[in-house]
Amino acid sequence: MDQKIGSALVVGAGISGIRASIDLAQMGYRVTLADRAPHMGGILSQLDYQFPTDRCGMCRMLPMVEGEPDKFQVTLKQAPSPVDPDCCIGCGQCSEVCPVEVPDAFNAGLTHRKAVYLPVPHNIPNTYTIDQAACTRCGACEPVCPTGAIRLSAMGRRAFRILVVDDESIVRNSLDAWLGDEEGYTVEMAASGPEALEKLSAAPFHLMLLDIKMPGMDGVEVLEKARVIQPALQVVMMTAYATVETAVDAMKIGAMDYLVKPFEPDALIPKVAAVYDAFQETGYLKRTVGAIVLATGTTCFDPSVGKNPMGYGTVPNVVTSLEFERMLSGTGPDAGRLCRPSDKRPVKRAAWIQCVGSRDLQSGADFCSTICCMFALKEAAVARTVAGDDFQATIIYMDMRTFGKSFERYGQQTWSTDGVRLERGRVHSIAPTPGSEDVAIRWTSASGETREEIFDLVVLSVGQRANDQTALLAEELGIDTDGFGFVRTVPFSDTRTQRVGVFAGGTLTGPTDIAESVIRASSAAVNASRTIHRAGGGLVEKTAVPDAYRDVSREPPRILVVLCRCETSAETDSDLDALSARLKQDPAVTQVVVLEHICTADGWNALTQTDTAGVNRVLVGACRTFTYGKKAHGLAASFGLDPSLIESVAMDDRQGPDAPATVAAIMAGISRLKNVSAIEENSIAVTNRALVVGGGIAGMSAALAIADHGVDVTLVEESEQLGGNLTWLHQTIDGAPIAPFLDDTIGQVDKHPGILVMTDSRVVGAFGQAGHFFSTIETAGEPTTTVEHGAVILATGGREAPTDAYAHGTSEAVVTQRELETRIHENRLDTDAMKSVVMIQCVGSREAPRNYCSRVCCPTALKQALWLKSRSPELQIYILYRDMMTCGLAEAWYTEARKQGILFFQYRPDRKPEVSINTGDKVPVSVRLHDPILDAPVEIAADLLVLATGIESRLPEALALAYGAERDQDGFFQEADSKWRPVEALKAGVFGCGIALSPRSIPEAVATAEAAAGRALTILAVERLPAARTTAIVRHSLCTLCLRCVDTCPYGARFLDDAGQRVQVNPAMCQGCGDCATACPNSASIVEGFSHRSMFGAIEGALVAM
Amino acid sequence: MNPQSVTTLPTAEESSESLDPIRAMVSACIQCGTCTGSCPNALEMDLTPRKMWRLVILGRLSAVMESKTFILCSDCYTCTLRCPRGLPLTEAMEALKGIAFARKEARHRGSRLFYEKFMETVRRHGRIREMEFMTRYFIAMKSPVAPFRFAPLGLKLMGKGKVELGGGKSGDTPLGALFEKVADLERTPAATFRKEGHQ
Amino acid sequence: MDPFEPAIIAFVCNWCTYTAADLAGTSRLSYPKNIRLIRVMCTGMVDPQYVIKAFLEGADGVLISGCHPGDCHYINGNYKARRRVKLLKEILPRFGIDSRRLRLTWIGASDGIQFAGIMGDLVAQTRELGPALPDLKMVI
Amino acid sequence: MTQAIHIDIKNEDWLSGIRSFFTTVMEKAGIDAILIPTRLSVKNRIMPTLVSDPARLAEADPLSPAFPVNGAQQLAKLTRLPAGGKMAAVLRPCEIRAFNELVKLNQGKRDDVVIFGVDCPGALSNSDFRTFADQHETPDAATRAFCAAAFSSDPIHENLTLTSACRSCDHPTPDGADIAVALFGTDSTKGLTARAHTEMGETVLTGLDLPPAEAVPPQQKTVIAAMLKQRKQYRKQMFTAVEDATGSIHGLSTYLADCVNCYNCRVACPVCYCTTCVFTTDTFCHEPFQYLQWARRKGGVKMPTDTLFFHLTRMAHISTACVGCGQCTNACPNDIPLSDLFSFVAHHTQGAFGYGAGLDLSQQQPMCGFEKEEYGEVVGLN
Repeated sequence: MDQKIGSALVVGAGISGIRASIDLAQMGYRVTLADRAPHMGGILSQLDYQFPTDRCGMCRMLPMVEGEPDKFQVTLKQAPSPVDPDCCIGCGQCSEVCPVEVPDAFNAGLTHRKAVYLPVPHNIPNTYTIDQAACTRCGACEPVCPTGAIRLSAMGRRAFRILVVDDESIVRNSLDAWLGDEEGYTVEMAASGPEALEKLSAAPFHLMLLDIKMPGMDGVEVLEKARVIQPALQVVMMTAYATVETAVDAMKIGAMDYLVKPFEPDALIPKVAAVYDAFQETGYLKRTVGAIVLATGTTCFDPSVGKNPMGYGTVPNVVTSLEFERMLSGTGPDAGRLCRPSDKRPVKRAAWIQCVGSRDLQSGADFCSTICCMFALKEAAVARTVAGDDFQATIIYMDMRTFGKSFERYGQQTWSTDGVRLERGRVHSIAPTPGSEDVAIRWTSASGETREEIFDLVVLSVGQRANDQTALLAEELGIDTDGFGFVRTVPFSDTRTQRVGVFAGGTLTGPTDIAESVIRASSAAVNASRTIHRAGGGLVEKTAVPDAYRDVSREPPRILVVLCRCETSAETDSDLDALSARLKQDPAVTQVVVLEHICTADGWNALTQTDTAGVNRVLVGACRTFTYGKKAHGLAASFGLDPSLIESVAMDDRQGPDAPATVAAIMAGISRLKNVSAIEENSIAVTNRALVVGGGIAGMSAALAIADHGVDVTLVEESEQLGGNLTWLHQTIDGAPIAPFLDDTIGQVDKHPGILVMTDSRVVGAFGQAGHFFSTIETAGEPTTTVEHGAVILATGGREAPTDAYAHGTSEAVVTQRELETRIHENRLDTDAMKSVVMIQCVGSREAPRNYCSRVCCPTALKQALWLKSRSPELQIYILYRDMMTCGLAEAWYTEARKQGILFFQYRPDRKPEVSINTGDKVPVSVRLHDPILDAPVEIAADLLVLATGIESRLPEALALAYGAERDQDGFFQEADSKWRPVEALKAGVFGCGIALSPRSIPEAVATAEAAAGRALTILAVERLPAARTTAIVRHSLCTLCLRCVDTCPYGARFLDDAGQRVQVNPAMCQGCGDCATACPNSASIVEGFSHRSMFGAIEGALVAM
Repeated sequence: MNPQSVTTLPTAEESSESLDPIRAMVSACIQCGTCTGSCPNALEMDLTPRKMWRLVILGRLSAVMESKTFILCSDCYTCTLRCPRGLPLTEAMEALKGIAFARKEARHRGSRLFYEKFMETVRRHGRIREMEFMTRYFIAMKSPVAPFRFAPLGLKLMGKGKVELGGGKSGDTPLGALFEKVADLERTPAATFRKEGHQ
Repeated sequence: MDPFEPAIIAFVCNWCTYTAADLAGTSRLSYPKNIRLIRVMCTGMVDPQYVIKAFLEGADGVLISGCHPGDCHYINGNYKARRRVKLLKEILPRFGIDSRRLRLTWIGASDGIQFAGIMGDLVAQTRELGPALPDLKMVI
Repeated sequence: MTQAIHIDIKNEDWLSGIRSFFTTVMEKAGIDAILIPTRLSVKNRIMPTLVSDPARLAEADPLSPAFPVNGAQQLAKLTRLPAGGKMAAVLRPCEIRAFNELVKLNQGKRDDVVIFGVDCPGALSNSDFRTFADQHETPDAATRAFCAAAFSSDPIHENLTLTSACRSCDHPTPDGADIAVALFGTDSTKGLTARAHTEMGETVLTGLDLPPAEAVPPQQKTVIAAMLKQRKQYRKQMFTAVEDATGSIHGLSTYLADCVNCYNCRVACPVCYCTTCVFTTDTFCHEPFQYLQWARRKGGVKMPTDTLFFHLTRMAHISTACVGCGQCTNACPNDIPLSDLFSFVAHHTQGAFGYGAGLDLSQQQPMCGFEKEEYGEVVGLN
């Protein structure tokens, strides 16, 4: 099948960039992922702990199909690296000899590293890289590298070869000094034309500096001849003033420029640099891409550059939250012990100061950075586990924004522990404490008194700032940024820029947390895919058939052991002989071969050319394993053996080859090889149709995103019309009317040939697995139908929670936010007749019965208040809140509302406002509350009381369970992982989006819908789902059908077949964790490669070696 | 009027609209308290700046006027510098003084007269003449004890040669014209604030 | 006589402790040579039989180490491993295999230093306990 | 609904009374077949028999001290899949507990079977029963003699050597049955009581049209309490003896020295439910090289190998489900007191997880679940 392969460029290899790349690659595109940093992972590689687990867990985002990066066709755009990652064995000898020490950005500058270093200490596989900005190119590392992986001399300016041709030695010598010694280029010299031509014939050059007036052959003649030898050679003529005309003539025949002698270095060097830059350019990869995903993220606010540095950089022991994160880390400056920087004393009292560089107009941030509240809570919680229970954390904050899914509960759990104290307040500045390295800070407490306290350490919760890269990128791509530098998107989308084909993921369009970044990344990816798809680039069929390997399934194991030798000595030789003899005791080991330096190119060649005719399994023992990436496949191809039949074990190069650890590793490897059989490629057929449950904006957006890829969609809606909550919403906070957007979306859905809409319909039953589900759908007044589909998206939405609090239901003057919206929408609100409106936030939210923040209520209250104010400027509006949750760019509306004279009163849940309804001629509602600022009562006579009751889920438990998904404790869709896999259920093929996940705004709902569609397309876009290499199987003859394996499988990958007689494994869902194998008492269930026999062999091997 | 007493909203207080320009200056306040924390005179104030701004926003003119908080503002601008909302707090303090003096608030009579007489001396001479200024102030205060309250400070300053006695050596440059122009402008205070653009 | 050098089998999960061990290696942190790492995908994959086998084959100590609670790559394998260790700690000590010879730890991917430290402590503790089955003359 | 009914007894003949009770059950409760210990037609030996003809109940003998196999395994075979008819089973308390464990393991189902339990004074080992049975003229006489001794005011008769499993059993009443027939402390002249423990039991009893039960005999409680006291004491002594004998691997090896790897213990074990034990699969089919390597390492290798490994693995696999029925000892050809050892281990493992094997169908097996926060003490180095 001749299908076009679409390709996409993803800029920024942080978490969002990686997510977007993986999504696009899994959909079958060729993806180029570019980043400035020498490693992937962005800021998250620096954060070891994430709430709610207070651990990392990033590995859970990795493709569920384990394995080989090249399968995803991700190509890195890479400036040539001076260290060959294929050769580097990570021994670190280069780093030991490197004389350059620079602050380590990875540890936020808290430690130092060498110029040749490991960018992320805990990467696997891990290879060194050279910081080219810091490297002095002294070359010390190059000779010590045991594998010749460092090619510094062939890099950069050294690789740029200049030929200086002049008959005057003084010119030659000074140019050699300027360009060679000072600037670091490789300079060669020729004293005459013929000598120059000889050199040009012998080796390539990039630039020739050519004198015109030379005895014998003159410059012009040299130029003519040189251009025949090396047509690409750039030539700069050097001329005396008298022969400028000749120089100009020379340019006509191909010289690029000339210099008039005598000249200063300042005249020459920029010209050479320009040629060098052009030369470097050609070294970059250039790709034509169908769409671009930008995910360049944000940077942390640097307090030292602000108007108010908060003591940062001047007062000891004031650190940023990112620095604190590194201080907590096991790979941080103090190896996971919490010590303060100045004197390394253990930290026992620390204060977090929130909103440093956020919500601060003085530092140009009329926005909330969104992440810092949770960040501080998490750091406080983790610090307590690192530093011990006597650690005292104080968080000084303005509003505690626990706005996201499960954030409120995490917050409550954290701040209710002893030792974590929350103080509402704001610290104005930080000064040193004379005679001490402690930090004293002063602030005004909520009750009004001035507090002064001394801490061991103060952490500044620094805000997010648009990346400096963003402005450049935006300008180049012709997209808009807002006043803060964030990329502007089209209305109702968080990821589409105004320019078609350019999408933004992650924090680029405004600060947000990990989960939302990941969602936006997936949304951007699916939108990029739509663009490419529309332009004719297709989703790709499975391209190459894997090489056919020898079938060895019926042969007894015959193992070739290849051992690598680093050094040649009599001792090593005798050790190797002893080891060989020992290994050969096992009749399965038919051959033991010793090779030199497998890590070098020669060694690798020798390995690939090893004769494997008489054997059917190969074990390679070397300093480092080759099980990662391309090398394993390379070996498989050259041996003609399935990769699972090739094992590679690490021999400790610091010990002799017969060291027990080495022998144990080899014996374990042999045991594994003896018991492994080539695994046939498992895959399951996919039904290329999606079922979307719920016809609100999320459901419709998901359906459109999928259908735009040529995959059919059945969209099931319970009510008689599409639209969900958007049917009663009037406009957004920025005044965009909702009806046209809704009508347009419904129109697209109706017209789309790939979408079948079923209104008045409900899913009444379902079963199946990723790739093939069956759902029974009941439609009012019609016979039930069964739909077969490969994935399901639950977009069942939510509704405004009902309430009877604050006299709701007893008076026309008490309404919910939705009722207010409806009155506005239906023109039933006489704003002129009213003098005052009170809004109460968090009615039944952030405490039982809805112990979560519904997120939309604060912006909604602002929206309504500003609308009312615009209608009737004299109207007094009072908003009673607990914490204003105006995260991200919504903060600006909060500022605007204050400016408009809307009054805000903070209340605590233990001191709620009191409401009474008046009769007769009185103003209908009286609201009494306590103003914490004045510490005094306030009485408001209100014509209208508006209650924000929050959102409750409409995801029926039975529906979730029918697809093997679960609901969280609040009734929302339980995602597989709150951060890394936010739109999918643990059970593969089941996705959630929109409010079904958690309360969210329209653009956020659309983003989740697109993200879910993108994730679903990774299943729906293929004909067969590939299975992971390591999966569990059932040996039916042994199986007793106790079903313990079915119960224990965390992925629901096991099921009893229709006849109830066999336990089956869905190989596409099985992740190979082996829990089933352990639950099974008689090894009827085993994981490929980890059978009991093989494990017993490994255990024996380990102990035999002792 | 006690700030702790019940605040009734919408405000029923008469003439609270004179606060409106100042309310507009500080309406974006989020009551974070940074101003209070950074104010060097806060300890002397009967109301913390934060409370006072809250009263301003709530339109409680009389409670504000009863406070001496704004009188005690020494125009150091620290709060303005530190305010995360970037509000012109020092100028708002000044504006409150203006209202208090315009209303001839009895509580602030001393401060008002001090300022008036100071400026009058400046108007007459184009500079400050300490002896004349203090004399005018004492007369205006109509308080027999006032001179004695200032005596220790006065003597101390005289000892350091900081007070010019008698007619003085330098010539006067009366500023009557300038003062008239300012008075003109001050008759339309709202316009002034808008022009300076503190929204 | 040489000091007793215990033989310790460590079952380490692929995602956390194995990575930490690798990190310890690349960070040039030394840990005792007595430890034999056996990589498993997940601690939930460690069958009680492996532990029994290890002791019967002559191990003086067994370590099972994986991801921290809540951080299991496979959602909950480490919780299940904890139950199995609890079970074994009820059985093996009844037959003279000291409870301290079977250890369960959580070592995350970036805890290279902790890994090296724990291995050191483990060997020291096991050395103090002496050989596990000194009277086991034959493989039985 | 009827909670309990009265079973009429004539001439103090419990056996006949019980036989006629089960005949009534078969006739009135729509039972197609009943699994009940029944005499073989060929010899005075008793085996669980699936009886469909009520006339055959004349040979049924649920009161005999014979305990040749654990009936739970047999009932599992009958209920694993729908049988196409309604069944009942008469089981000892330990058999019911074992069956409950099997139900949890999906090996049998309780939905389609009515389980009758009979108070159990204990049983004899197979060899003791053979001797005992052959001492009596008729099978009925043997059972009557046993009942007379076992249910006398002094329940442990000098001449009856019950198995150590039975003597240490602390759950002699069939609490897990649908319908339990009480014998302890019963006045043999007055008839017996069958009491329903489940809804299914009530339905069955209601349909029998039998007179309601009389008051609980006053001595029932004291008889059971006295018996339990005695058994707990025995149990304690037994555990101490095991602990002393097996406190080291050397001791355990000595205890198991006579084992010939016949695996009869696991075949007889009702909760060892695998159709093929892992020790008889390819996993333990070692290569010849392996044996040689073992021999090289230690100077010798005992064959068959993996004896200790087998028993320790069995402890890990099923000690939490062990109901202490004693069939392992009963099955051992070389008289290793395996049941003492397994009860001892089971006591500790079940205790550690707060689990009682077979007592509560709704309680999850310890190795089938987990809590996010538990057993912190097993984590870490200290």
